[in-house]
Amino acid sequence: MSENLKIIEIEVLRYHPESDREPHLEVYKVPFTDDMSVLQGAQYIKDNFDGSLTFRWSCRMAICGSCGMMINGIPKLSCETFLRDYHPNRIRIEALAHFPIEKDLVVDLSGFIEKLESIQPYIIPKEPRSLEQGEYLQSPQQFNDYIQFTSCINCTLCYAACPQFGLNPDFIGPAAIALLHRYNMDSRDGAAEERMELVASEEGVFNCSAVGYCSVVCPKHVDPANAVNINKTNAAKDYFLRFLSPKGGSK
Amino acid sequence: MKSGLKRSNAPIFWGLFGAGGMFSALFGPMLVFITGIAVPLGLMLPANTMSYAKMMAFAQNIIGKGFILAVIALFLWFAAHRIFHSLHEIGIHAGVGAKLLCYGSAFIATVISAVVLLSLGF
Amino acid sequence: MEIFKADVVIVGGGGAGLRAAIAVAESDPSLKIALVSKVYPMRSHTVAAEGGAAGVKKPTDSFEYHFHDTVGGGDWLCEQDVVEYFVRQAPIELTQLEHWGCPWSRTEDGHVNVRAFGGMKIERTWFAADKSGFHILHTLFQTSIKYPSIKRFDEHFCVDLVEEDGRCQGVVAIEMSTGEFSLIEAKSVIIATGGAGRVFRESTLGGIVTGDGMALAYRHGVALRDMEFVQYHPTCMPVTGLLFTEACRGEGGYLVNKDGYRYLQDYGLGPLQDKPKNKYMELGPRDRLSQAFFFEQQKGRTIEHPTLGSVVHLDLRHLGEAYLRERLPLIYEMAETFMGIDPAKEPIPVRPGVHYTMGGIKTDGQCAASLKGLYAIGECSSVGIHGANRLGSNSLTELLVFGKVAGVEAARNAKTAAPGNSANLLKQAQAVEQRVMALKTKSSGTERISVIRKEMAQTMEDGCGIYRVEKTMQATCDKLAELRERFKNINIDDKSSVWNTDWLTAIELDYQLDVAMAMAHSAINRKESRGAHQRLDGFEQRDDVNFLKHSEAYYVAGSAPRIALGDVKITTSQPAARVYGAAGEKADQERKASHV
Amino acid sequence: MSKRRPYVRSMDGWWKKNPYFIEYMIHESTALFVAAYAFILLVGLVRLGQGEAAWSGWLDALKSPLSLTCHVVFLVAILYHTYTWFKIMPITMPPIIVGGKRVGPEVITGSGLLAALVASLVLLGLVWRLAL
Ligand SMILES: Cc1cc2nc3c(=O)[nH]c(=O)nc-3n(C[C@H](O)[C@H](O)[C@H](O)COP(=O)(O)OP(=O)(O)OC[C@H]3O[C@@H](n4cnc5c(N)ncnc54)[C@H](O)[C@@H]3O)c2cc1C
Ligand code: SF4
Ligand code: F3S
Ligand code: FES
Repeated sequence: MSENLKIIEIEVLRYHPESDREPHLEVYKVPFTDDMSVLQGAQYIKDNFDGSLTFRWSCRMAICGSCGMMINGIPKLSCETFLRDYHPNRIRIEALAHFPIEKDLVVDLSGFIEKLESIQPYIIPKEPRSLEQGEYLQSPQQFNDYIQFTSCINCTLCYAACPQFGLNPDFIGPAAIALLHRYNMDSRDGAAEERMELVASEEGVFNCSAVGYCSVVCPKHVDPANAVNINKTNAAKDYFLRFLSPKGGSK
Repeated sequence: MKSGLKRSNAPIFWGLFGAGGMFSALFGPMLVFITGIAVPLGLMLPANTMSYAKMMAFAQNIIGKGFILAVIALFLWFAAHRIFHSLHEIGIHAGVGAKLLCYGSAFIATVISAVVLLSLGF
Repeated sequence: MEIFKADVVIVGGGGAGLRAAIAVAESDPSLKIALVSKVYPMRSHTVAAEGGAAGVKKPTDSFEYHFHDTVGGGDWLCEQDVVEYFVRQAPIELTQLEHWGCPWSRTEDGHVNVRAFGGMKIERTWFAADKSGFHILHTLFQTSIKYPSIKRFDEHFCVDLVEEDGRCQGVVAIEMSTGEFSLIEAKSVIIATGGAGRVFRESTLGGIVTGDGMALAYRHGVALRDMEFVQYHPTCMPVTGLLFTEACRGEGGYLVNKDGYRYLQDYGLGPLQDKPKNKYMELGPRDRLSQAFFFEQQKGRTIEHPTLGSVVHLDLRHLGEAYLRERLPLIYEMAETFMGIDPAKEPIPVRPGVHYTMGGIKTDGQCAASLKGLYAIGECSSVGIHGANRLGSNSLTELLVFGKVAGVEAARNAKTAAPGNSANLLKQAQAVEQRVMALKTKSSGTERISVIRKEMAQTMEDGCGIYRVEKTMQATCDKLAELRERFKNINIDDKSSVWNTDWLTAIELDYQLDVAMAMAHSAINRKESRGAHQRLDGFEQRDDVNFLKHSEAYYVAGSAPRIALGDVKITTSQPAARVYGAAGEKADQERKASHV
Repeated sequence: MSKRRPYVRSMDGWWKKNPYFIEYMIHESTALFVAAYAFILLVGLVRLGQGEAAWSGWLDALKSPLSLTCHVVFLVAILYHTYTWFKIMPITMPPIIVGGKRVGPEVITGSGLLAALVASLVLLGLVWRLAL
């Protein structure tokens, strides 16, 4: 560690439901080194100034998806955002937008989790296979069809980025639809039709107006906007096919 | 899977929106240039480009009818859909009213265009 | 207090806990399962595992090879019958995961691919790029959603077990969003709370890896086994301790000192190899590589970095950007974002960091602990496959193989065992609530949690590092005793109920101190060098006469743990010299010759 | 009794809070100009149906400075619509694989813009031919 520590001002949106009527900002002066992340800045505050500052974190390596915050108004993973990039200006951290604030930087994710659960995020085999038969084979192309959509870490930055979710919390939203698409595109899965009911529902893809910011903020290059919009086309096809053939399209 | 999901009827509007968006992106600028700038100013194009005779001929031709209807109706369906969404986005939740106003106008315009085009004969 | 009646409760939603939950659900859909986790399951630290999971795959490989690699890698402190079962089940479980959708990396012809890993004779590490743990965890979590009998208690913090007539009958947990307590009754309790490496300084481990489950079982009289064996991973990011996976070396990375010299050839891992060769050079086992770093540092041959301290270089440049982006995308990004280094152009500074706790809650081969109805799996457990040193990629497989075993066993037990007396259990739970609440409401001392935590980490690093001597280990034991006292005088800034992480951190610290004591006392008691436990004070050799034994630490309230020695199960592999590189190959041939 | 009291923030003025959203609103608002233009054409069509005099009146109105100004504005706005429409296109389309590699977003946007250029020239050419 170098001797001459620099100081950065961190402005934190604080909210304690038991004592605050509404959120308010507080400023802390935090000494930092160039390798310190915004998360470490928050930890510094908790360790040294106020143990009641509340936020989620774990892995510190941008993979567990816990530490998302609004950093100067942009949803980011605080563990891979560095204080040095903001110094000497003040940095403001707030709970992820569009979610209810539970306390300080912690938001209520229960709605998001319900959405994840609702999309049937598991393989419903097209052809059953026993363990003795070994693995399913997947060509490089079949693999490429879905692999991008498997890399979502459920950080919900895309929800904090999507105004349509902010306006309508029932919207299934980018990450959950990306995961749904991941299973639909997997050659081992055969349940795309079952999942269509949700895709095409009022909570489904047509809430999206192609703002596209979800994909801009996604730290894992999942491109959820793409998943959502491809499924609009799929849902529209399904909608019209319904009229053409009794079998085509779901219910 | 949640039960009691209601199927969205957005595909109809979304389809028209998409078609109109694409149509206006491809042809919009040039159309504006021709009808709103070049012809009135007599730039580039022959002076009689939009004369009554030529336009009647165009509007009586089946392809011409189709093109005119597509331009007016699709442009309006596209715009109606976006405007309706934008109203919602800036916090005007007029709900059914806004919906009726936006899509209703597009619908009426479509009907008027169709009626006029039909009345012009073939 | 909320009361929930389950048949099986699982504490921990990492790879091990989720696999167990699915196993219970599949073995009997009528059983009610409660899955308790202090973070949303997909945030569990399994998510951070990069390299992959071991299981025999190639036709040139065999269960015997995997067995010998594991037992030798563990310096013969493994339960060999358990290892035998483990290696046979490994490929089945990994295939099962494929059927559930895990995107294992594949060969051109569509089969699952395997890569080389340290201490493994044949390539047998199944991998999903360098996000293997991430994909395993998300696959398991998503698959678990299919089973309606699994009721999750996400962001619920488990604070104690309840027992009756010598049987474990449930757990007490705090709902983090409200601060309220619940009692979850169950006939079988599975602990799957992961490792305890956070008792050390910044390491490869996430903030949640605090040894909670170990401490819970320990306080209920269950032994913590082999706690002195703490794995240092040789290639960690300096300061933060973040991991650069062993796969970096499996894919062909070099380790070089300040002279650009591949120093591992001086430590019994040579001769030099150009291409990665199993069990040679960079593909030696982790303990050996971390130890080599220590000696390089002693000899002044490490690179002294102004801000990062002593480091060596992990050189990936010769692999080329395209290959690195395909095989090690996460590593590439991490080097770029966290260190501002382009690994295709510059070598990466690395040093050893704490990575894995080999020891844990002692169980038999069926994952049952000594307390009836209690099971333990995953990194918090010691089922006996890692011995004195875990081989990389064995532990992800362990989660699956023993997660399933524990699930099946817990289900079986739940169907036969009688439920506890609810009134009695509630009384216990209320006592737990009072005790845990008092920690918060009565706290008004002068000690800061963060200060005690830092001192604990520092003393563990000093006394229980890569090399150990009696004097510093004793100092660590004394320091931990002092911290235990000082802990009584902590202050918790936050006295509120909703999402009180200040309070939860204090509870974790309490657990950590217990676990740290078990580690330090087990270490000082082991007067030999074996695997990850290396001494420099006259006990440099392995001593099979006195110490081919497991250490077992027993909790003693208010004082140091009692350390006992337990037998090691040997079936077919007699302890031999643990050699790698050319010497290892020679030993292998001799062993084969003596078998025919 | 739970002490939770989740705080829901207002969405008011969300679109002013981030340059990305401001741009989004601007490109969404091009729809107003498309609508206005289509409305003018609709009036023209109705006038056409009413006979030659009505039609000429409409044509004359197009020559007014107000109309010309409006059309210049429409032109700019609709050009911007064209640009953003194709800019968004990559996220709305399934991946296109050519020669084993995924076609990049710039290529898709570029092709779209090229298509618009071609369409415009073809339209101009056709109008020219019809007018002769
Ligand atoms: C960076 C890194 C890379 C690794 N790479 C590899 C590799 O390539 N191959 C390999 O085989 N192994 C690897 N490992 C090791 C392996 O990943 C871990 O040993 C394994 O994932 C542990 O899994 P687990 O299920 O036991 O625990 P975890 O995944 O840590 O899960 C613990 C769970 O317990 C819960 N929990 C803990 N305490 C409580 C409490 N008090 N109340 C309620 N819930 C609680 C947590 O919420 C969490 O859900 C790696 C480890 C690290 C750190
Ligand atoms: S899609 Fe991207 S931004 Fe959204 S949750 Fe997943 S990783 Fe995060
Ligand atoms: S930001 Fe939202 S509106 Fe659609 S493209 Fe992304 S989901
Ligand atoms: S702490 Fe895990 S993603 Fe940031």
